Amino acid sequence: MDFGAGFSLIDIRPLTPEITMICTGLILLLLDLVVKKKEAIAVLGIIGTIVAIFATYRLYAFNETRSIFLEMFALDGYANFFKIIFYINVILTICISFRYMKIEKASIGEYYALLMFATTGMMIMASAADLIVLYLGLELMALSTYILAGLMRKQRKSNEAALKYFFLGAFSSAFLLYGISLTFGLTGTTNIQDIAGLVSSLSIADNAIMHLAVVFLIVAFGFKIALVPFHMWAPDVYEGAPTSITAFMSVGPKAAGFAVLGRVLFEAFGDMQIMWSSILVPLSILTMAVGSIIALAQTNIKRMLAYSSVAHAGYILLGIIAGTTDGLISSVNYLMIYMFMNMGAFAIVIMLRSEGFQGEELEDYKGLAKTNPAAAALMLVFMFSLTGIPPTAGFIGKFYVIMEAINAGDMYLAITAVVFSVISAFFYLRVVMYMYMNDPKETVILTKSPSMTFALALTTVMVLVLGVFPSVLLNLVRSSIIS
Amino acid sequence: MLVPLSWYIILSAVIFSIGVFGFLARRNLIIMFISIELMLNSVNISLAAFSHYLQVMRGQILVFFVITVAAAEAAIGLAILIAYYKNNPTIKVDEINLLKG
Amino acid sequence: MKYALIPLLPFIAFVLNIVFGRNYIKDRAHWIAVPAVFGSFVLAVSAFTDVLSGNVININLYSWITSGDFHVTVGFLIDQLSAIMLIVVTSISTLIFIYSIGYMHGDGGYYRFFAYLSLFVFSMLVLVMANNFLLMYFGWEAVGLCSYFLIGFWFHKKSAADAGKKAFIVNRFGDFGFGLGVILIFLTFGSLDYMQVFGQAGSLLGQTIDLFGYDVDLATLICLLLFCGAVGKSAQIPLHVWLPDAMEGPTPVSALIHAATMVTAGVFMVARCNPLFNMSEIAMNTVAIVGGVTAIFAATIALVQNDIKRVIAYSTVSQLGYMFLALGVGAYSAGIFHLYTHAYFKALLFLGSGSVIHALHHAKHDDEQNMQKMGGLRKHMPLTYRVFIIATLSITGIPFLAGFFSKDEILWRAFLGGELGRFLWLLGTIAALLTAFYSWRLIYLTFHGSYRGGEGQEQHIHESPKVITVPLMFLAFGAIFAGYVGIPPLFVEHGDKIGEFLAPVLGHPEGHGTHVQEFFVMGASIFVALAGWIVAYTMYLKKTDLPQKIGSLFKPIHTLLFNKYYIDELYSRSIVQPVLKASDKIILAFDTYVIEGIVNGLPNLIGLFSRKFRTVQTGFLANYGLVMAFGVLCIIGYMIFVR
Amino acid sequence: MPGSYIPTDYFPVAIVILIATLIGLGTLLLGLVVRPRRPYTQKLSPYESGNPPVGEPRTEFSVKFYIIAMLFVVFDVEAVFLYPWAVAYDKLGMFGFVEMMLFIFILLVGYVYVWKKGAFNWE
Repeated sequence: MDFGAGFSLIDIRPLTPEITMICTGLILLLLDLVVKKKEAIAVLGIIGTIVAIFATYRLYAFNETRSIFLEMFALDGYANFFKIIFYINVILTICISFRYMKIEKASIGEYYALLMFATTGMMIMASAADLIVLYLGLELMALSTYILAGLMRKQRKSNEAALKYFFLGAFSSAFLLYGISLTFGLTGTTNIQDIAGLVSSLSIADNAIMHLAVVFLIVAFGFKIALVPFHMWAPDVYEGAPTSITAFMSVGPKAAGFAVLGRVLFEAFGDMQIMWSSILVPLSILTMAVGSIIALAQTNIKRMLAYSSVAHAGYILLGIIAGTTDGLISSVNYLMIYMFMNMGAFAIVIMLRSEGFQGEELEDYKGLAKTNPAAAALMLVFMFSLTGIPPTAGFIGKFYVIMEAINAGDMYLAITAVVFSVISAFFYLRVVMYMYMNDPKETVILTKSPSMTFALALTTVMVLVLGVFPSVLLNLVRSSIIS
Repeated sequence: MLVPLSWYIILSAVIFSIGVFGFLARRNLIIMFISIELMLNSVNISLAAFSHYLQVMRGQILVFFVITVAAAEAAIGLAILIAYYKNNPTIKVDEINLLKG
Repeated sequence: MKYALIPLLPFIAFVLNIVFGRNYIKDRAHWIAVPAVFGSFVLAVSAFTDVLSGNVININLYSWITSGDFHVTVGFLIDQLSAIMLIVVTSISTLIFIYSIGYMHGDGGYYRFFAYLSLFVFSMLVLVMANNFLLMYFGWEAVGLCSYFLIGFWFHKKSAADAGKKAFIVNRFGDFGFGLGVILIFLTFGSLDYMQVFGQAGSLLGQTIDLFGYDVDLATLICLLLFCGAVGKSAQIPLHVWLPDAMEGPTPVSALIHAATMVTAGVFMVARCNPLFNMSEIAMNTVAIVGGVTAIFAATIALVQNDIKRVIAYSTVSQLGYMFLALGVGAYSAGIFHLYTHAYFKALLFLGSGSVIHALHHAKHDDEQNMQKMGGLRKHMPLTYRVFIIATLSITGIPFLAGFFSKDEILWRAFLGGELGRFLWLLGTIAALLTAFYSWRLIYLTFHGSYRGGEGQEQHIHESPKVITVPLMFLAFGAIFAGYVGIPPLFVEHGDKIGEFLAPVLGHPEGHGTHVQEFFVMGASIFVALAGWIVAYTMYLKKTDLPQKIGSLFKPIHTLLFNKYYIDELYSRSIVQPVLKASDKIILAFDTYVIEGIVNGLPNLIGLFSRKFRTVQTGFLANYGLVMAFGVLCIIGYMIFVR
Repeated sequence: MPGSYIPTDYFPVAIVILIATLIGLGTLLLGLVVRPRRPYTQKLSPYESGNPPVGEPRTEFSVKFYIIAMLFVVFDVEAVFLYPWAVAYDKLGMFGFVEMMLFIFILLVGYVYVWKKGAFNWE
């Protein structure tokens, strides 16, 4: 195997966004040693991300397909679209953590550096055209988020969250590796596109070992996107981790997990669609059920949102199960919308946290509309959107995935989704009811900052605009994926 | 002394299963951690065996990466354990359930 | 495409005011809102001229949702009907916005007021311009929401907050029906687009639907459901109770929303759906009867009310009744014509009363809306007095003012409408008599006689500032001349410009009568207008003790009318109280069983599972690993045994 | 040679390991056999430079050892990439060189970070 012929320095060009992010992370790490004002580091992190966005935008046409390093790393519309989700996710996370990390007394430069590294990991995952690269990206993301979850070293909850996340994460990545190893053993390659060709040319689509490999891969990705029964970490980790990280984790790794799930299942194992969708159907039903039902009994809003995030993974899965390009489009569309509404909801949760006030209990939301009408109104928008009430974006997201399930002939799946969607309304609207119909127990002082205002403005505007003009996003997704 | 591929794969599967069992059955975090390492290394065995059998380098490349990632994972895992241990004087997994429900 | 800006401009004003109002714009809110509505008005005029030159604009701006065969589009239809509505809405809005600068000056929620008002104008314009039922439904709900916000604008006042809630709840009944109607339309026609639905309206003939075992005529069902919405929104019997209470809102709101525009949405909607209503005789008759009965019913209540705004509110309900009467007898254009003239003179009445209230408020009057405590304001507020006279002449149907033409057209069309029509004509004419009486009563109590308010207030009463009076003059101009677009053919050949203009959308009314009949109808209405005037003049200016005597003579009737036929009490007793008010316990029960029931009760059932299931999440790492491994095993088992 | 995998190249290594083990064990066994055994209390006590022994012989290691060990593991294992790179250096050429410099640079940043954070300071 001749490496020399395959590589040249020009190959590095498509990697510019990732390199930018990594370099930003490294610079932040070093600056942390000398700079006292951590806000400066955060701002630099945002600037670095913007440079990376610019790189993604300018590099090639948005949906032009390129692959480098012996086709191990692909740059296409699919990857680019996911990268945009990750960029916005990390920027929003930084915006909502400014004041918060200070209150938690965890305002350290590493925090921002690790956010950069984790985002890079996700970007590599989205671009991975080879299972090796996929594994590396996944680990880069996972290792960074393990640390982020345990960032508040003095708090037992945070310790425990990191511990659980780490152990279960490592456990699941062993499954991923085993799946990769079996795939490699059967096909002799790790390249995702080549696997597809070999699966059909070697006619191993019905091979039991091949099925086992796919099962293991689904298990590992299912862990990242918190599919039941691989979701057990999610509630504990979401509750224990710093809230800004919970927000980050509830979107980034989930989206990255869907990115690789979509790419691997659609590209590598497209021929085995009947097999993997038959596995995903019960998983998706379970996920929606467990997420929506257990969320009802929660009293901690972070935990409730964790279960809600589990339930949403179930809805997003509907598009994947459909197995069509339109299905994939609807899932990706949902992910983008989900990011905005979820980040918005977490932003409000973070605003409630102030010196000496945890603000994580549902009870704390009682009478918020009287003490802080603006915040309550925004929370109402996000809760409506998470429930899926028009004209918010959440409705659009749900509408399309459910429509795709119907188009794919999974009528019962669509009905299940609607039923659990209605059930989920109970716990989302309970927050609204607490805010608007109860009297405040104590005056909640919100922790405001300009960056928080920006994050809230962006998420609210997007939730409403995408609810009214859904085709803008949908066309973007479509043009990205069909390329 | 011919060792067929299937032996390697069976060895790998057995070690992987031992790892899974260890992770599930043991109550000491360090042992659980070692079990995970066992699982990773079982994969390494199968990857190396496949790679040699198929005469494709990719498997071995992945082995390299797995080893390094496992090292990084070990470092982070230990760091998390130490941070945990500083606040909670136990590494018995049965005593860790502050977060539940 | 530029016409998309017509609703968009007020929307932009809303966004700017609501986002930046509190911290940056504050009391400069009108600098954003007024130019925005004025811009809409200019564009509306341009749209109108466009339509006048024969263009009908029907554009789909974009598809909101597209999935397979299922399309939901956002698009505008500007035809003759919506063009007239656009002119009415934007012109009145512009004037009222300007008026509000003066009226709301110094109010704590100044920016909020303009924000909501702009949002209302946006919603109303969407409702009017929509080219499909879903968008209209959106506008329909949105205007209701804005009205709710604006009625309860002074939310610290309990009566205002209650009135807001009442409007909201009463409208729920109507909107529920309307929503069902829209769904039924979609199920029947497979589309919500006006053009497609109305194009297939003919196919409704003879179709029936099985409803609880009865065969119900489909067209009748759809139309009655839609009409439910109109009854709620336009405050017709029996859902009229919210409108008088809605007067708790600021007066510009009463003028714009509860007189000129939103309440006429029901009329507009029925007119818009005329191809459907034409399919059902029963529905048409229902509309006509509800309208006619409301017209006379509300007028009788207005006779004895003392709150100046309530009198005008009941007058509005009554005039809306006229409009429905017209629609019901198939004279759609007459209904719209009256809608159009009514908007001017009724807005004028409200704003005039606002001017009076404003003046009294500044004079520290403690009961600033009670007419019994007014009197003699003529000399202090000559301009307001004059515009009031104009509006009153117009509403009572004195010849050659706006109200005369439109009301006469309605009564004439009713007269031609068979036996039912004759009956309705009689109701309408009697209502006209009552209208004349209570309108002049209002004038005499307020502006004539001597001041009956508190000591030392009178010298503080001054004419309102220019920013208030100038819009009044514009409206007065409208109240005089707006009717000249619909001169009866009796006077001028082809004088009924508006009817001809609207004919492509609304069709020509049926029925022809002789000139003699027409003169008779006209003469009758002029006669009752003058009669009502003279009676009021005698009772309230010449023999001021007469009302007292009559009141005590017909005490039961007076009490009945004064208490608005006890409708509120009836509802309260029969519907609200048994459920809500029987005791505090039931409120508590309502909270626990209805509200909590929706939010907690059913969830409690699921919550039971939930609490059971959540114990699976033990918090122990080993169990989590076990669940994961078990999951993997299950999937593998499923692969082996099931597939 | 499909079907089987015999790492013949590593036979010398195996032989070396075998011989080394045998020699180590052999000498120990030899000593055990030939040396005289006359134990008494003082002789059995642990040798602490002639002073009487203090405290438990088994003490917990400071957590600092773990930190150093962790850092060692991380930096040590990265050598795994240096070796194949060195072997294939001729083929990879400039590209490989730049890549490796980048790799080492990233490691260096980590090193500087750890150093400045004081992880190497014993106190």
